[in-house]
Amino acid sequence: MLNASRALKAGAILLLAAGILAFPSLAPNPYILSVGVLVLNYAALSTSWNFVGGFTGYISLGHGALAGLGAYGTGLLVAKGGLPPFLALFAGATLVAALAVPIGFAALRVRGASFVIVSISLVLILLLIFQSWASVTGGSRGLVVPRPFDLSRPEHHRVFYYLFAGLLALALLVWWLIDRSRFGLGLKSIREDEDKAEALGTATYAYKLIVFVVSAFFTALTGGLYALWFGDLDPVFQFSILTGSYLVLMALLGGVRQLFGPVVGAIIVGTALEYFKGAYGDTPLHLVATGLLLALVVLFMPDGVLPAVADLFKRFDRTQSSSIREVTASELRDERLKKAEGAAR
Amino acid sequence: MTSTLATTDLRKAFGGVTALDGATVEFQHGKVNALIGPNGSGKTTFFNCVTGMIKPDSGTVTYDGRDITGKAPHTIARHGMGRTFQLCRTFPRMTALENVLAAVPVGGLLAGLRGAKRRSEIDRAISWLTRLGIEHLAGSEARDMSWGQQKLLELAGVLMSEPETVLLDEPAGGVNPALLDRIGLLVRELNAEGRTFVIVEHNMDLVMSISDHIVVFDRGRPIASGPPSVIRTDEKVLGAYLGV
Amino acid sequence: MPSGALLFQSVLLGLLLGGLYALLASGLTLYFGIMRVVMIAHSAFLILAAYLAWWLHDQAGIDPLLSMIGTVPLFFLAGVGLQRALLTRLRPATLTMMSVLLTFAIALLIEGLLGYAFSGTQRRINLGYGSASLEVLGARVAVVKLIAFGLAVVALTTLYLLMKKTRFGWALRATIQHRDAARLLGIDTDRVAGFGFGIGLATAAVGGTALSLDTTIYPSLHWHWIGPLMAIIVVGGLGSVPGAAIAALVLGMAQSLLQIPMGTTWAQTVFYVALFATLAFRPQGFFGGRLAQRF
Amino acid sequence: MIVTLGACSSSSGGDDANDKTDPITIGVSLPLTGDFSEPGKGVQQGYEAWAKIVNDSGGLLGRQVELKILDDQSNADRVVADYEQLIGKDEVDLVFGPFSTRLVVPSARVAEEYDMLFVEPAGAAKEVFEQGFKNLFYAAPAVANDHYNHLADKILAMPADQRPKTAAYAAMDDPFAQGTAYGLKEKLEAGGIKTLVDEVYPPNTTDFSGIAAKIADSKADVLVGGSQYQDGVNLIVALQQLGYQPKLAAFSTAPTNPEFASAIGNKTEGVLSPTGYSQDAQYPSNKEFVEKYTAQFGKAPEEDQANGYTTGQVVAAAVTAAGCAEQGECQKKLVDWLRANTVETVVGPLSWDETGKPKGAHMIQQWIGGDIKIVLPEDVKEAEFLYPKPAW
Repeated sequence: MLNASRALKAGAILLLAAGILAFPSLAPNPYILSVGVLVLNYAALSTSWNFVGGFTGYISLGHGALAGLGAYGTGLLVAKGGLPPFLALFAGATLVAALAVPIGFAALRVRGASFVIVSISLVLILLLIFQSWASVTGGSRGLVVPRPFDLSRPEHHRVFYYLFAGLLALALLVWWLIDRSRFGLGLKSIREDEDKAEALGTATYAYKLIVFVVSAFFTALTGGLYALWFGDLDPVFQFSILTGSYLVLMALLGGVRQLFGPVVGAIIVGTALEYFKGAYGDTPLHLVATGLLLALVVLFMPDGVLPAVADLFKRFDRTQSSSIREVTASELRDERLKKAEGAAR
Repeated sequence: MTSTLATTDLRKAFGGVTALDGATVEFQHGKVNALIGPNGSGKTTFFNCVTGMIKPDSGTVTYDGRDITGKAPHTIARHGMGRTFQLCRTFPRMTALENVLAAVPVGGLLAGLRGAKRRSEIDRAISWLTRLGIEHLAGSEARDMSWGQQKLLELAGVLMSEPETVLLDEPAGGVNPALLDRIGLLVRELNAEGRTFVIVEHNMDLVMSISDHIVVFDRGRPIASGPPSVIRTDEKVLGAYLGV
Repeated sequence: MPSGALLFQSVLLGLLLGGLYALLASGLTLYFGIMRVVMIAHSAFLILAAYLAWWLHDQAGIDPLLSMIGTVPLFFLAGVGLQRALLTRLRPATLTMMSVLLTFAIALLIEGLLGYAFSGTQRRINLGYGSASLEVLGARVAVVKLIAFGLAVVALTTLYLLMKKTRFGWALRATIQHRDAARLLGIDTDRVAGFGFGIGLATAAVGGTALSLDTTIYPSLHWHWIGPLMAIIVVGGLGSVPGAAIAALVLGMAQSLLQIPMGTTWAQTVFYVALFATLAFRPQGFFGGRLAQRF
Repeated sequence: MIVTLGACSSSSGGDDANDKTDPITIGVSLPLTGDFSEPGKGVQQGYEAWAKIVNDSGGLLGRQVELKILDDQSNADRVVADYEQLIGKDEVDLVFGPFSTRLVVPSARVAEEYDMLFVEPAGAAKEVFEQGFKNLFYAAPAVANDHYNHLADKILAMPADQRPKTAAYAAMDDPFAQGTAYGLKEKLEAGGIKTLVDEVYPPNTTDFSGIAAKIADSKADVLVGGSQYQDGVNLIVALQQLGYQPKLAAFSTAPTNPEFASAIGNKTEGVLSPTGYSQDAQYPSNKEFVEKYTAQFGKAPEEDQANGYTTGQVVAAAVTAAGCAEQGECQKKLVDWLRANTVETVVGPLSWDETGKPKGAHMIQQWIGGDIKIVLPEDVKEAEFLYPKPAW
């Protein structure tokens, strides 16, 4: 039984990989291919986000800013520092990872709420800085990143499509490695119950900080690659609060505890966004749609699509009926609390 | 009589409410210690101060002669003190096996990148689950387990980290009589193997039957201590409980 | 070196601005105190109220101040509804994170619907007294700013009296300090929490009206406000209303004064610098109580 | 959103470019929502008016023209995706530029990399012409930095005892708005007029009291605002609140807006603004434009509409001369022709240097007697230049 479900899973993954790799040859025109690049960019960003969100349960709305930093870091190193593009890409991402240490130091020292506040503030403050510090960043005039290759536009898209696919694969690999490691187990225990994890001897602060830096590195790497692909950076769009919220929506929709959750979410949301903007572009309704979808996911499907689908399969699979399910602990706890409340009245 | 965990003049106030009012306590090494007292007498706050979850306003906590006041909970845990929580806390969306494995101390960063499921550690984890009688649930997520099973799982996790001293916060809370007996037995067994216990508990039968040394709290400080036979007849204790 | 007149003018402007910040931050603090919820949509409601004031003025010529008769009760009800119908649905274990996402989603919804209804064009109420000003010791103070400040002071005072002098205020404070204990005292904490949210949103209605008097509004303006407000509540100590008010005045003043040497954009960064410094060196905030320690 | 104009109703154009009865499809992306939606819609009307006028008179090369307009929401990511879609997927025959300098550079790169001619109505900042684009042409008389040239000449020509001595500048952090103010600043500084205040504010600024306090405190003679619409109004109101009275006040864009007067309490007398277009200009095509535009939209065209229309005129001239309109080789012919020729438009004859920069300057308008009138240059003026400006 186990083998059958494992084979099913492996099949699905192979199908996904094959689909992603075959896409450029199937894309009917360069526009569709460019949408594909954008979706892969989202998938890589959202997977990078999931290092923090999925393992520790800390929701960051500021990853858009880290991607923007990566983009500007790479762009500035190429355009003003004269570094070769891909060296600049890694140098930029490393710088952002280094910067993530003090940010994480402030954001993660205390629990939950402060982290979210810092993550949103990060977007807002970086927008201010990159707009104002025009002598370095180009300000609102934008920054033009030279093309790394001299290619026609369709070829340019194709090359970057595979580069993004490679980056996504790398991020997924690292996520998978952490997922099955002892470090990953510690992170997940933080997500489940931080006090408890700490009482068991897990150095929660250090764990959170490390994984935040790893996440920042991959996010910046993706942002930098985007800069090399897109070519024009503008603070307003690089440091947009919306980018971060899209990433959260994608990861949450796909399922934050699943390796491929963010990828699936990115394919769904990324395609929908592109379609939505194409079809209803003359209204700000995509904000409404994003908001509604986010609210619905948070309220009714906080575990995401993939677990829901898995549950569906399980329901068909009669042999795996749950024999151990009595009253769950959380139900019992709620009952006790209610009793206490009743007694108090 | 060697002391292992001791506090001197521990104080903690929340806003205007004094939770600990100069608590000076000593627990005995290698024994089963119990901490009892009426509701709101500061037992849980005391527990939290000792394990580093809350920083006391003043006073000191020493363990094995070392000052651990205000240290981070994970540091204190690594000194050899493991604890359970009042309303049983497990990691709900992790399997029983993972719950126990999460208690294995990680050496360094590189060591942390090794696979979580190494044979030797799994064997040790399974043996703890077996000892607590829940090895058949190793692959189930904690949130699917019953209350009693979760209490046992939490204990298995704490034991996996090989603590010298185990602090139990209301181990009898919400547990049926059969399981209660098993927990009592287990505590005695583990104590016989050399572990020190500190137990906060309301169930007097359990406390009187398993503990060697009892500390009674009232209004944020100890009012009596001694073996069960002494505590049973102590005037002040009766007064505190009956509200005289 | 800036002239004395300019300094004095900036101090006055900072004070007026700080008053508005204080009112808005107190609402944000209230939510956090009651439910540990960081209410991202607070400033979106602020902009919504400003739009309603603008719309009523534009359509019916109603003075923005009168619009509060409608918006304040409406927002109070919306707040109660928001808390009872949505936030209580979230699992307590993940409440802090998920409520951020939920209120974030609400903010997006409001922004999108405002954009849909009124387009992204910047709007401004043309008041007869829009450019009138008073002279105070050589400095000039715009009448509209003075009215906005007055509104903030009245609202804050009302809030203070409500919290300190009424039975409801006592229940609210008890709920903020220790929810379980409040329940043991026989307080219906769910009801109190709902009302607390209502009051929080009502402050946004007042703030929005004050805002609409003197500035331009557009749908995405709320992001411009939420950052400084969040910084204020952290610096003030999460959950402390007086802390938030003091932090608001101090930071508002700092922003206004820093504009002289640094320019508008860089001056805004003072909020974030204060936020990071607070979290790095004094995470419990500067005026906060114990709530801040665990969050 | 897709706006389809024209008599023929082909679903998506360009499939069969050789068929001479097919309409010529023209792809455009415009900010119909977001920060730049107001001017974006103005340009849209200009394009639509152009398409209608062309089609009514028999089309281009005997083919009808059909506009395909997408909304980029004032967003650079979108604008690129839009042109990508228009050129790559919809295979339009020609493209027109979007609005706002911020959006022109990214979209011009798409056109460049697909080898499309790119005539644009709004990328006025000098940076646009420093990117090395070979297919780009700006369809207006002057770039932002040259907008105030006539005013600068006028001020510096004043007798020394009347000439203002100090100036304050406040510009939105936007390449166009800042370009106008800094173009004037450069020239005035060179002429010895001291800069007392130089403030740049982000586009989302709503509270101008701090900036206004600085300007009022400086008591500068000249006030220059590098503004779009609303920020200009806000700044003026904030300055009025502080009782500041400059001898000369110039704002880009804002004063030409129909709602400007009521927004600042009708205290407009003497406010200056550069403009690239006048409804009363005597160029031959302008008469037709104003007449037919007014008939179509019920009001006279403004500068944004004229810019859109001009873009159409420029492309039409090239298409007519080259005798073709499709992707591929043809685009090169169009570019080459524009590079070498002058086009008669509603804003006058236009010609370009090798970077696509037009060679001209803007007229200067001033509010006089409750109406905005051209005061500079002398040869086209409708009223006398008013100095010093009355109090507001």
